[in-house]
Amino acid sequence: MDALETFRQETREWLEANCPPSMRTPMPEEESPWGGRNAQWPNPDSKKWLDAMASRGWTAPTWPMIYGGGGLNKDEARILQQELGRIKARPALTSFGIWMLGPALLEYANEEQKLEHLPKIVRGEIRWCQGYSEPGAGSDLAGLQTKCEDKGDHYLVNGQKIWTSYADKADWIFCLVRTDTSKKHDGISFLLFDMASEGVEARPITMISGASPFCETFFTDVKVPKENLVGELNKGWTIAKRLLQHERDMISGMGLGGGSAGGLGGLEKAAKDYYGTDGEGRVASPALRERIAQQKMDGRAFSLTLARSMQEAKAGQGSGAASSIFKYYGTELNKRRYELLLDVLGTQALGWEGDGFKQDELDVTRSWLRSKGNSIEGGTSEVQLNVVAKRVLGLPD
Amino acid sequence: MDALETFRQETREWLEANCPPSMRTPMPEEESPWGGRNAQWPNPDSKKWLDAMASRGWTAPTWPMIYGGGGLNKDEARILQQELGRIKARPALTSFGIWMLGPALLEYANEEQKLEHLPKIVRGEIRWCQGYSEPGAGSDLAGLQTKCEDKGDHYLVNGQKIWTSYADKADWIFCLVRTDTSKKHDGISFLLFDMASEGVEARPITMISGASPFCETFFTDVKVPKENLVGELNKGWTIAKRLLQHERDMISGMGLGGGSAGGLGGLEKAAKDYYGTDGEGRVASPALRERIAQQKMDGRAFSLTLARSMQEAKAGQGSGAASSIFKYYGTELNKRRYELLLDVLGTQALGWEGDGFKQDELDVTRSWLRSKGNSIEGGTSEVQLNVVAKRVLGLPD
Amino acid sequence: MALVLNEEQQLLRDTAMQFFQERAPIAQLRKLRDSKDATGFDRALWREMANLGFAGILISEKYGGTDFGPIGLGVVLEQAGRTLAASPLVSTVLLGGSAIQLAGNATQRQEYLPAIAAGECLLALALEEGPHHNPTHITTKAEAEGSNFRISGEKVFVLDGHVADYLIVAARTSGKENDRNGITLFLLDAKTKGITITRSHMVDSRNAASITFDNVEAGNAQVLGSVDGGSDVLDQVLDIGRIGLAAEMLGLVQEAFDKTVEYLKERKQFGVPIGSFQALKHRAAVMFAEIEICRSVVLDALTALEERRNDVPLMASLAKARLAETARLVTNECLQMHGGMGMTDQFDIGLFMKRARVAAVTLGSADYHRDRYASLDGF
Amino acid sequence: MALVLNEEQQLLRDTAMQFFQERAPIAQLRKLRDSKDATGFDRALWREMANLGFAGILISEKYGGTDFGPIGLGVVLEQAGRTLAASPLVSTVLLGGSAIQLAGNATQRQEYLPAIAAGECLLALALEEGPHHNPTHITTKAEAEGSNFRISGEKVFVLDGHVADYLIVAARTSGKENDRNGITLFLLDAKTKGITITRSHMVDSRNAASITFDNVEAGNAQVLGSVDGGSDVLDQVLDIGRIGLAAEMLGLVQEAFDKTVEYLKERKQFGVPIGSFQALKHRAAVMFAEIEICRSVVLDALTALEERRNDVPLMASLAKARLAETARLVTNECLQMHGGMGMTDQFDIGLFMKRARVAAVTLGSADYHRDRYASLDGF
Repeated sequence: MDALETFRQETREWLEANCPPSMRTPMPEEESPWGGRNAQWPNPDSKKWLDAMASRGWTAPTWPMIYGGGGLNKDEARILQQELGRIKARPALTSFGIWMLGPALLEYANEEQKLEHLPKIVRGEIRWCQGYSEPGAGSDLAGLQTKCEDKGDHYLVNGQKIWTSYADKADWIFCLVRTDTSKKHDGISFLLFDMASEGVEARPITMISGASPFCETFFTDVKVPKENLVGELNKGWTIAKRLLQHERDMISGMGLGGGSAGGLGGLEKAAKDYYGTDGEGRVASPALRERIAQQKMDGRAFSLTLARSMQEAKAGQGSGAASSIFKYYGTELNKRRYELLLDVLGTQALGWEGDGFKQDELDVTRSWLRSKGNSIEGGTSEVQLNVVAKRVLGLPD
Repeated sequence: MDALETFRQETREWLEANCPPSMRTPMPEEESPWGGRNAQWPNPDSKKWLDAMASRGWTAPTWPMIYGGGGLNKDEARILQQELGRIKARPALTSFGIWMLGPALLEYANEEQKLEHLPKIVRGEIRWCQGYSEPGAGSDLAGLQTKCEDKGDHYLVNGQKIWTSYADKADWIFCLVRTDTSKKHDGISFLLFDMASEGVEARPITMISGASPFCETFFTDVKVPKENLVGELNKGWTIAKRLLQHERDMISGMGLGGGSAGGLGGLEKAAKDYYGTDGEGRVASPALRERIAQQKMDGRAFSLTLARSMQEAKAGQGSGAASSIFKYYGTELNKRRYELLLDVLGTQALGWEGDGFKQDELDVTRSWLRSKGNSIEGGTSEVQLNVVAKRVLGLPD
Repeated sequence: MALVLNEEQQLLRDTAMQFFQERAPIAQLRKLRDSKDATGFDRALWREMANLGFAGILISEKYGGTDFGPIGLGVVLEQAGRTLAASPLVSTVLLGGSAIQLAGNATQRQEYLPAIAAGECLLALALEEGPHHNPTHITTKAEAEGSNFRISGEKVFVLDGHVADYLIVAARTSGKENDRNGITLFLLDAKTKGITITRSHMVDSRNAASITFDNVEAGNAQVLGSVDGGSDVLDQVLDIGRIGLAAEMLGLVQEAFDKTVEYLKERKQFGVPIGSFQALKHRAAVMFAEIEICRSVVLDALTALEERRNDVPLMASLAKARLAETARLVTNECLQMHGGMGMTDQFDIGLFMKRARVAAVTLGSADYHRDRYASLDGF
Repeated sequence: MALVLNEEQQLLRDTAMQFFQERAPIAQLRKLRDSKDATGFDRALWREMANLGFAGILISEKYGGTDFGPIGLGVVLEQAGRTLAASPLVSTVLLGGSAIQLAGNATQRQEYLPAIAAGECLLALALEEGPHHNPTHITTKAEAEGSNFRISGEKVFVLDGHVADYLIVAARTSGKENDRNGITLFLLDAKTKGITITRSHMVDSRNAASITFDNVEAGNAQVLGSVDGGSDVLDQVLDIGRIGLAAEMLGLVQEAFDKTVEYLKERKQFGVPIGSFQALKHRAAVMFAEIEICRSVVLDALTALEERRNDVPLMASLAKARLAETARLVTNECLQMHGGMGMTDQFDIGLFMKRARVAAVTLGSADYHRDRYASLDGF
């Protein structure tokens, strides 16, 4: 048996022994394992599962072991994923630290910073949030104004962020601050600090969907130790851009749910249920049926384009230009899908709460409202089109 | 009997006596009475009819009699229209002189110019064309470069026009020329000259529809008498704008053919003929049926908007802002209508000539191609949207 | 054809504009929503509206109404749409009141119309039985029992159903599930035994209810119009409702658009107002064109009602379909143009989008009305 | 799933690209059109294409083909689409050749396939009987008479029908007008007595013909496939045709778009390149996205054919519908962006629009294929 097979065997056995049965069921949103100082564990198994995985560094399988990671190579990591999938295991940790900050620290931080922060991320001890957007600078992210002054033995931060996801629940923030007002992109630095610092206040924002995942976050004379600067002073934009690309890729994937309608089955199943069928089993509304066909075609076409892009990258072919449309196309597709679902469900998609609506129906309503943000967050559709026009098509300014 | 009734009575009798029977039938395009020095009269009645009408000045019913016009007041002119309509009389004269140049001369020309040109327009003796657009200046009409130099006793014109309608058949041209290169709008003058002048050449342009109504027109050292300047030197833009508004209004009306499909009946009749009907008499293709309904609704809505605008103007109500959308909306609507007709007729809308296609079908094909120009000529859709954004919505530059 | 308002109508518009902006601004809708108000609108405000004559606008003076007519009502609804004002205008005036006007006998008219005009009687039309508008799909049964009827069935999306004093119920007295004939309208006290009303909370923070009828007894006197002949009445009533909703939606899209144009002028990005970006300019200009088109359609549909033209059904479907599509376009575009701020509950634009979607499906979606338009137009 | 080309396919693409650009540029189409060429394409060029292996691309080496397979063919068609090259690729290779490959008996294969591969035999599929694609609506009758058949009826829009050496005719041997069963394919010499061929001049300057069959005699040997079983063959043949046309349209939209982007950079208005206007930039970027999406669809549809996947019909309808819509969008937008010049025959963009519309309706419009997609997908 080769080494990989051995690894698979051992992994399988370990998972069998350490993944609690309740962690092999679909995860309700309130049981998301965000970790952190004030973590809630409505299901105690979640904590057990996190600790077990973290003990092997498998919450961050490919990070070096010296930073608490699993130290797996690509093949091993793939096997771990497959084995986790096989038993339908829940993620052990939901974490901006793992997805976003960690990779940036690995690339740009100094050794002390890595040793300080990465292990705590792996173990879910510290929950991170991202301080990028500001009220005055939406699409113009680099126009940010949060001031960071060098006070000799510390930095002093003053300003305001917005759209800080879960800032009210996070322990630390990775934050873009302005350290030079005379330049735009070259006056931005990448700073880490404790959300418990004096002068930090996070106020949740109620969204049109009724949820409050984002905050306005205010910094008033927040003192930050100088060792918390990542990378060079005024070179934070480089790190920020890397993180942004990552965020965009995640959002683009939303268009892929071409046919899904939550618990209601695919679009076409929902249409049959809510509109009925004609004598030949077709959706009874021809207009709706045509739009569903269009939507499903577009969804299929988009996922084929994602696949093509990956194959091209692998084969070293193509310009990679196709990837520039993903964020735009994926999010617009997702928004159209929800509009279509509204048409399919009729008045049942327009409830807010209480009697008369199934949970699946209420979920559609809230998700429809949420979907409107897709083409704004992570770079608006307008910004994406600007980028395509300029960088891909070479159209002049 | 009041004066108007008397006028109606007399008009009716005069028309009865002077409108030849063949002039009361639908007019084939080749019999269009353009007049001019080289007029063709495939039907000699056309000439008789023109001469009769011109003798009373009724080719330009409201122009003063001193310039050869009919000298009718508004009410009389309306009655003349009604009586012409009653007997389905053809127009006696098809003329850019009547529609475009005449009104401009009446407003801006000096007495000698009016006496010289207007009577010849009324009698159809001189056929005019319009020299506005230039190859280098499409939407940016005022960027025109055709040079007009003051040579003491004459002007010298050099340059090139494009989209000159029927320049190859016209006797004279009314032309925008640059008389001051240091200013843009205030360096343009409005000049009249004979197309038979030395140095004038008109080359017909073949369009995608196969027709050649437009020319490229070249001016090489064309000498123009100084008395042919209309209005003040460098003030031609004022005259041009007035004429352009008139042109736009004519083009906007194209969207009104909401349901018509030439000789094929309305869109819905054509759809029934070319697609068949289902058991309940509906157009057999539900997708097409829905689009036809959409198109008919939009057509109805647009004509209601034209009507509202007129009523508002009459009542002194409203801002008149609605009229700013007419050119844009009407032409886009017309283009959509022809695309829809293509869908309705299938392969029968895609013939070019010869066997296998009815004339009505071939007309649809050519008209579809022609319709594409609607949103370009007389101010592109993009220019129209710019204007709405700026002037109506007050959005900043 | 009157596509402009006369002086009286202009006066009414100005009154209504001032009234809704001062007495029923969007803040009021938020208050009702956030306090989880049991009624879902402000009863005191409704009395004020009645005092201004809005409740009796379609009712003749003989019955205490103001008889301003459909155009007058449209003018009021447009202004109500601008501030998203919640009121029983649709349930009680457009639908309930019209049904009694059109089909009620002398006794019924005398009993209900003055009370409606005075703002003292709320009505609801219990029609729909599924998630999509379908006025001939009636399975709620009214079985004759001597000179009485026994009604059983279930209705959904009954606007203002939980606060109505009286319900107008469409029930089947003969024919099959989807037959146009055989539907009878009953006018029932909402407190009649066997009626169970459950309030639904809609995304636009307005009211609707699910109502079950369990062997509910109704006498001959409670039949509105003729037995089996309900569809003829319904058709007219629904068209009034559709055109009224279109007028409300016109106000809604106009206000959402106006707010957005202001935002485009104020909000700066990259150092300039975002309204200076040509792509946004063109999209704004396209919206402007669509709204102007819609305004003409609504005015003509109201005029058709007022002049009792025979193309009322066609114009009702045109208006409802056209406004639904434009409201979708405009609210989506406006939300996007507001960027992140538009996604917050703090900004009003989301409220416009929510109301737009509910109004769009009420009494028939754009799909429904395009199909109906084609059928009415014979193709 | 192969959404990238392998080395062999890349080589073929480069060969094809060079060939069409040098030997069959758009100027050649103009020449054929303006000279009112009787054939409608260049026979010498077709032989050159055959020499390069294009004519035998779907034919196995055993019969003299190159057997590059569907992806190879798609690669060639895309390049042909870029220069609007007129050739019998659709009529003879996609449709006729495939039909004989799929349904022909040993004798028929031996007789026709090598000739096709050599560019010496032209075929046409006589299928349509009305203005809209409808492969089961067959009224042309083939009545059995002993062991022979007598064919009567009329066909329209037969691609290359006026120059084909042989016609494949779909005729009804049993069943009713719209039955899927009962259709039989016959392979007839175009010069057979009773066949009258009238050339149609299409807007894209390519060929089609109307063909009448008046008591045309056909023997058993001329049946292609089984009697009454033509639809099974047709389905496969038509899907090959649809996917091939989608590949051609991909080249067409890509080229029209590329030309337009160049124009946007060159053409100046108000002192700046029109490509600097944001509204045009966004519209160009949207087109770019649509074209990238289309490219993936075409590649996957070709792959489905190549790998004989069972979702070929679904992918054929997806590809045909998607490309038709995108071609309409792109050619309309490109024409508008070219302004007045785009309206002249001198510029090529109008030619792209004309070809786009004909290709869009050939073997089924977007409407047809959306409907088919939904049916195939079970809703």
